[in-house]
Amino acid sequence: MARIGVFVCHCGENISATVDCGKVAETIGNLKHVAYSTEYKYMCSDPGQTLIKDAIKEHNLTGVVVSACSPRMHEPTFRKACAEGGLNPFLCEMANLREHCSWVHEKNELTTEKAIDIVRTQVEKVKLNSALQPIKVPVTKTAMVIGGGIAGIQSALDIANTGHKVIMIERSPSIGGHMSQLSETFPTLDCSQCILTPRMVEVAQHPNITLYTYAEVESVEGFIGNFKVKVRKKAKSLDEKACTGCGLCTTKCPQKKIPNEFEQGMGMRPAIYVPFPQAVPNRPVIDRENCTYYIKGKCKICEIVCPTKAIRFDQPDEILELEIGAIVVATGFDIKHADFFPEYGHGRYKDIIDGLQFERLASASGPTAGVIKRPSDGEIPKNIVFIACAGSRDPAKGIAYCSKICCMYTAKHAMLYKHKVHEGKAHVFYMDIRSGGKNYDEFVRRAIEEDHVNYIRGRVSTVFERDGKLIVKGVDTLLGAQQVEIVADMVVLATAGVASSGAEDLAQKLHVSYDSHKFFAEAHPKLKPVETNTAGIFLAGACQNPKDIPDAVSQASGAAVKVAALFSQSELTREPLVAIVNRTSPPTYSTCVGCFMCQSVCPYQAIEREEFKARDGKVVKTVAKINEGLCQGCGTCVALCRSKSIDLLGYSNTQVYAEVVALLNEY
Amino acid sequence: MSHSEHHTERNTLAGSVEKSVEVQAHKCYQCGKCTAGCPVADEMDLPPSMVMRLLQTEEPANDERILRSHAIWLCVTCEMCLSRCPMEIDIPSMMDYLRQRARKEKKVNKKAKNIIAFHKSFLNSIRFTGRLYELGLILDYKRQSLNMTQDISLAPKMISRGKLHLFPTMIKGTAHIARIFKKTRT
Amino acid sequence: MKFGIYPGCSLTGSARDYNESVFAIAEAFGLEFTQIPDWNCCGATAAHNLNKELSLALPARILALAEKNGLEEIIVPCAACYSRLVVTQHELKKDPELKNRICEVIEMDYRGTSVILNVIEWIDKYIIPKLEEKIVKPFNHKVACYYGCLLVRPDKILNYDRAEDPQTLDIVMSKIGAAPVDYPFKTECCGAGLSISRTDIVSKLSGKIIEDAEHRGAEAIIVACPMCHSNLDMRRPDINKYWKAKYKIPVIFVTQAIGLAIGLPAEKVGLKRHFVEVKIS
Amino acid sequence: MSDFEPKIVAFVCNWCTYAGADLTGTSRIKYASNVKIIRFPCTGRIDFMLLLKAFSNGADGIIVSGCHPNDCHYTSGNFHAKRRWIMFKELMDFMGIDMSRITFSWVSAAEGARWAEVVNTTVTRIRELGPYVSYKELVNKSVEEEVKNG
Ligand SMILES: Cc1cc2nc3c(=O)[nH]c(=O)nc-3n(C[C@H](O)[C@H](O)[C@H](O)COP(=O)(O)OP(=O)(O)OC[C@H]3O[C@@H](n4cnc5c(N)ncnc54)[C@H](O)[C@@H]3O)c2cc1C
Ligand SMILES: Cc1cc2nc3c(=O)[nH]c(=O)nc-3n(C[C@H](O)[C@H](O)[C@H](O)COP(=O)(O)OP(=O)(O)OC[C@H]3O[C@@H](n4cnc5c(N)ncnc54)[C@H](O)[C@@H]3O)c2cc1C
Ligand code: SF4
Ligand code: SF4
Ligand code: SF4
Ligand code: SF4
Ligand code: SF4
Ligand code: SF4
Ligand code: SF4
Ligand code: SF4
Repeated sequence: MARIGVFVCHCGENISATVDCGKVAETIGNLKHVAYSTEYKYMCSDPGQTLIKDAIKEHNLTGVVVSACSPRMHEPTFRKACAEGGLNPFLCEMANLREHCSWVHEKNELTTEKAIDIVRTQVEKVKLNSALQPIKVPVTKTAMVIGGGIAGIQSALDIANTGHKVIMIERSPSIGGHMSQLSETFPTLDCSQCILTPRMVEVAQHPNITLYTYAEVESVEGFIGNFKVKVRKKAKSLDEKACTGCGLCTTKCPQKKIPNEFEQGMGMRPAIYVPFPQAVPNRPVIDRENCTYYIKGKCKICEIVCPTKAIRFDQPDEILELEIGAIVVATGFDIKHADFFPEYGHGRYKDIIDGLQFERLASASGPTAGVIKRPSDGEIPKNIVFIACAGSRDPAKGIAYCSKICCMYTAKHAMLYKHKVHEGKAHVFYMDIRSGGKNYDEFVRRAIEEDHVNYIRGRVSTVFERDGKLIVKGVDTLLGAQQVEIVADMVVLATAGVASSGAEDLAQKLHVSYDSHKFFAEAHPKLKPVETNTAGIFLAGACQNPKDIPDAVSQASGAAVKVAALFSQSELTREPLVAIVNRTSPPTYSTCVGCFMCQSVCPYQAIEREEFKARDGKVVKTVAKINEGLCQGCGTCVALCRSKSIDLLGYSNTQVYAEVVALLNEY
Repeated sequence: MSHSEHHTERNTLAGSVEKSVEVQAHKCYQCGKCTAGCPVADEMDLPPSMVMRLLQTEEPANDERILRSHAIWLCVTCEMCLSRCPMEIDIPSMMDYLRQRARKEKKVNKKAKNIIAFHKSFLNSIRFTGRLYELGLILDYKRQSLNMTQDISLAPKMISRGKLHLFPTMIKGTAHIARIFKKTRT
Repeated sequence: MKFGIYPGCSLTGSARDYNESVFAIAEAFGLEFTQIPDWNCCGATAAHNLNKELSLALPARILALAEKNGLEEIIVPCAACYSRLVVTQHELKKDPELKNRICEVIEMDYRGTSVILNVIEWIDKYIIPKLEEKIVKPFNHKVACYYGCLLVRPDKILNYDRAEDPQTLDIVMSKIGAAPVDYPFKTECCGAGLSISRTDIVSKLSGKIIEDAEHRGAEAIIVACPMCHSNLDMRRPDINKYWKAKYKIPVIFVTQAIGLAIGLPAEKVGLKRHFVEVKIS
Repeated sequence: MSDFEPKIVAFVCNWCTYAGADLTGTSRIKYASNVKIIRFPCTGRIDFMLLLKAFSNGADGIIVSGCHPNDCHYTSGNFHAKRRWIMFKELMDFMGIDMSRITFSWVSAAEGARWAEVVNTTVTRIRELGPYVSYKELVNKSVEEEVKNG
């Protein structure tokens, strides 16, 4: 038999000025099951709370309705008070008499009537409330960072510095990401390698960080605080402990004609290689697809020359099974290559290059030692054209978004070119210059004002080759749409930044959302930019959308703080307002018919399959089961289930039906 | 509901272009790529991207400028602009519409006289015979354009190579063709 | 195999050479055509410049006649006519209401079922498979393949291989022994329908196309459109006058080149009708 | 009909519209007192049977309001929210519910004034429509059975 206590608050005069609180308390007091009803000036004050605690004991209350302000304001206060009074906190509800009644209506009969209805509704609801226990989940205090670009590096170091363990997974042989390929960086023009390399070394040497390169995530199961991750460590064909990194093998390998990825195809590398001189770890791997031994069965020169006998031709891939508490995704981005542009020659012309290729040409450690030479004949271009928005902001090519970084790096490229080739002419075709950011526009202005880069507002229609020159046909829209034809020696396309290859696949393994361009989706575009909609998985860097280094690093630190906050708890406590699928005795087990429609709508992948087996081990029924750790209590599954097998604690079917009935019917 | 649906029907050239050929002038972001690749842009008083910009203003005076322009008649419908426009704006269809509109409102640019004369002669030629009668076309065009000396040397050479018929070919369905012209109010 | 053919006006007049070569190679490969009975002009540029409905009705009549006569596959050698027919088919398919209106205008049923082939598609489908064995005199010349506008655009409707750098014509030419040059003017416009009313513009545009082909060492420009041909060939004196040049490069229809390669005499494929003398064979 | 005071139930989500209605209060914007709110975690929880239940218990009108599609607390995209909305409308139509009795709206936590506006326009509209009796009878006969039988 329910015994409900009702406490009507005046809120000074905030409520009582328009609502007749005395009448409310009195009317409610007459309802069946209401064991105690009273009014008070300030319920949230200490004496107010004491009133509740005492009443619970005195009247043996089984439920409490505080009729005061919005539950969004004081629900925690009164639930806590109830708990202190010896009542399960989830047996307390609030009726919102202030925001939803006294403050929005005139003083009259109707307003008091409405107040009574609001309280009655909560009384009917609370009668059906059940005592709930907060859900506790343990937390494995090891983070995994996927991707070792600058964002991953920053996140890993920040987490490791809070004293927690970090496992970093990088799929290429070295960490560093795109930043390691850059020459100098806007807006300060400091050398990319110089600021990045120390960080890379720090990762390798940090006692809290375990680095796995040449490794990829195979599968992810579990939930926040309790992920189980399988990682495939691809065989490097090398005993990393034995190898000293002397490099002899790489110089002796006869297979030397493999396009060098790090140099964006503008140089060659051997089959056993270290991607670049500052690589971390600085140990070679054998690229089995291109190694003569793996293709033809003979060679093994590297093994012969290796002074420490570190080569292991028969090394298998290794699968690691890891227990992880939180995951930071930092897999970065890629850019479209020049062959994406039919109207600009489909990658047929060697001297039409993309931005990363230009970075390599401008880099002191690049294939030309920092001298800007055009790929076809090594000549220094005297006339160079940069084309911004190449593929970006181009719905016809399937990319409607702005890639954000290219305006800045194009200005940088033009500037670097002018610094190196003083007599040269640099032209930039652009649509808008997007240079919001600290010292960014000043940077672009410098390119124009000091280095006299010729910015032309308009797109280029076509580029073709004639007599070893590139004919660029564009337009200057600021001259009344006048056609412009430039005979150039080299053309650099600021090609669109796109999701890194395999991003979609990884997102599916992680059960996190991604957008139509396969960039990872944040949980909220403004207020949860580093969270995903899966608890415990965070984003850092350009895997979310193209961004520059300062943005990638800020977000990486943000993600690290989220991980640290999670790891500051030994257990996670969650409100138990989650869905449950009913269970009945065998042979029905549940009214669930196993249609799993619910599974398809759950935004959090919280619905699992549970199998019931007969004695002989045969599966007799498969029904839905909610993973409490994952369920966020949205209730979508409840609304959807046709067999009414799921219910939402705190908002159960019987509760909300009771509310509807109470609201609409006379008493 | 998208915001654009809230707008009231527009009584502007951009509005009618959108209605009749589904070209949304406001999608154009003035990149100029159409003009950059247009083979006749340098002859035009209003290059295609400028036409788009003028449409966007929805100013009667600018609508007038478009309809009275020479450019809409110089466009050769090569479709280069459409095939390269990042926003997939169908300028050629729009040009067709603008030409028809300019004629209807009697705003045809004087310099386009010959171009229209040619198109008219062309249609006249098929209106009566069903097929193109090249000699007839040229004679008719010369009559309309008063451009008597042009191409004088061409005809004899064509005739000598068997490329110019001296008499028209009449198809059987000439009455049918005439009705088609009539029904389409040509 | 019986095809319909829609020659279009120019093939019976100014492009007789083209017509002769199409029929000559068809004969050599044992292919027969039936002309669409009582066909009319497609309306060309003039119709869609001046009257949209007319520009759809004229091609619709042609297609309806083909259907009525059971011609399921029709080849259209003229790229301009081809474009008008395909665009009409597309527009009427897209908009049933418009289709009804046009049917009313042409007083005929129209279903839109015909398969319309341009000359290259036709060559690809029926000539290429039997081509190799028939070649007696490989066309060993450097050529610039000029596609023009109407064969490739609107690319969304025509579904052409690569609108920016089409290859089909180049492939056909290499099959008969030619060496196509890298030619960025492939799909630039020659001035098309302005031939008579703005000869100056046509001379300018066509001149650029010719100049680049000569510059790249091509011995002939290969075309598949009578309009392109007449602008580049018949207009040559105007072009040379405009550019104060002496461009001599001949302009040859792809079908003529195939004819030569399989040993047909120059007269048979209409080469003697050109304005610019064709010295290669 | 002017003295007819309709009964209107509002099903709102906790994160956006409920908070928005709180803001109407803190901003002291006045509106008609006919509408009473029932709080849900998310509009996704709102089962269309609940709407039937409300109508069969005498509601003359219903407001369903939640977060703007992009801002749903529980999903990153507008995907679920939008789909839910569409599904709702279809089911209601199917059940023969007079759709003009239901207001679907998006009110965010920051749109206090908008909430007042949604309430007032709904009340005005339902007042004009008069009491909703036809469906109550129908529902009482047939659908109630189904609801009972689950
Ligand atoms: C041409 C060019 C010039 C630029 N110049 C500048 C500049 O001057 N200043 C500036 O601030 N920014 C510049 N940028 C932007 C800068 O490169 C990025 O901001 C930065 O690289 C983003 O870092 P990231 O770690 O997010 O991604 P990335 O650098 O892309 O790193 C991602 C890492 O994740 C790894 N990875 C990917 N997928 C997986 C997987 N499934 N599993 C494991 N590992 C994976 C990759 O191998 C890579 O190491 C430039 C960009 C370009 C293209
Ligand atoms: C017109 C306008 C429209 C905008 N629209 C958008 C939009 O649509 N979307 C968007 O994402 N962003 C928008 N923004 C940007 C957005 O307002 C800012 O990004 C955001 O407010 C920054 O938050 P903040 O906390 O850094 O700074 P603030 O919002 O400025 O907060 C700083 C706080 O610090 C307090 N404070 C200052 N000095 C002291 C001191 N010495 N001691 C103690 N307290 C101090 C201030 O009182 C203030 O409360 C808009 C900005 C403007 C101006
Ligand atoms: S409980 Fe709420 S309504 Fe009551 S006094 Fe406190 S703030 Fe005011
Ligand atoms: S594998 Fe051997 S040779 Fe190669 S770097 Fe290591 S130690 Fe040197
Ligand atoms: S075995 Fe392979 S990696 Fe080793 S030297 Fe030979 S080709 Fe190079
Ligand atoms: S950043 Fe600049 S160049 Fe890059 S897509 Fe945006 S506007 Fe274009
Ligand atoms: S709980 Fe309901 S929706 Fe989910 S599988 Fe079972 S019957 Fe289907
Ligand atoms: S309540 Fe929401 S989060 Fe929980 S299982 Fe159901 S749909 Fe998933
Ligand atoms: S190319 Fe398209 S978007 Fe660009 S100016 Fe022309 S019409 Fe506008
Ligand atoms: S279709 Fe007309 S506007 Fe477009 S590129 Fe060709 S000539 Fe220019």
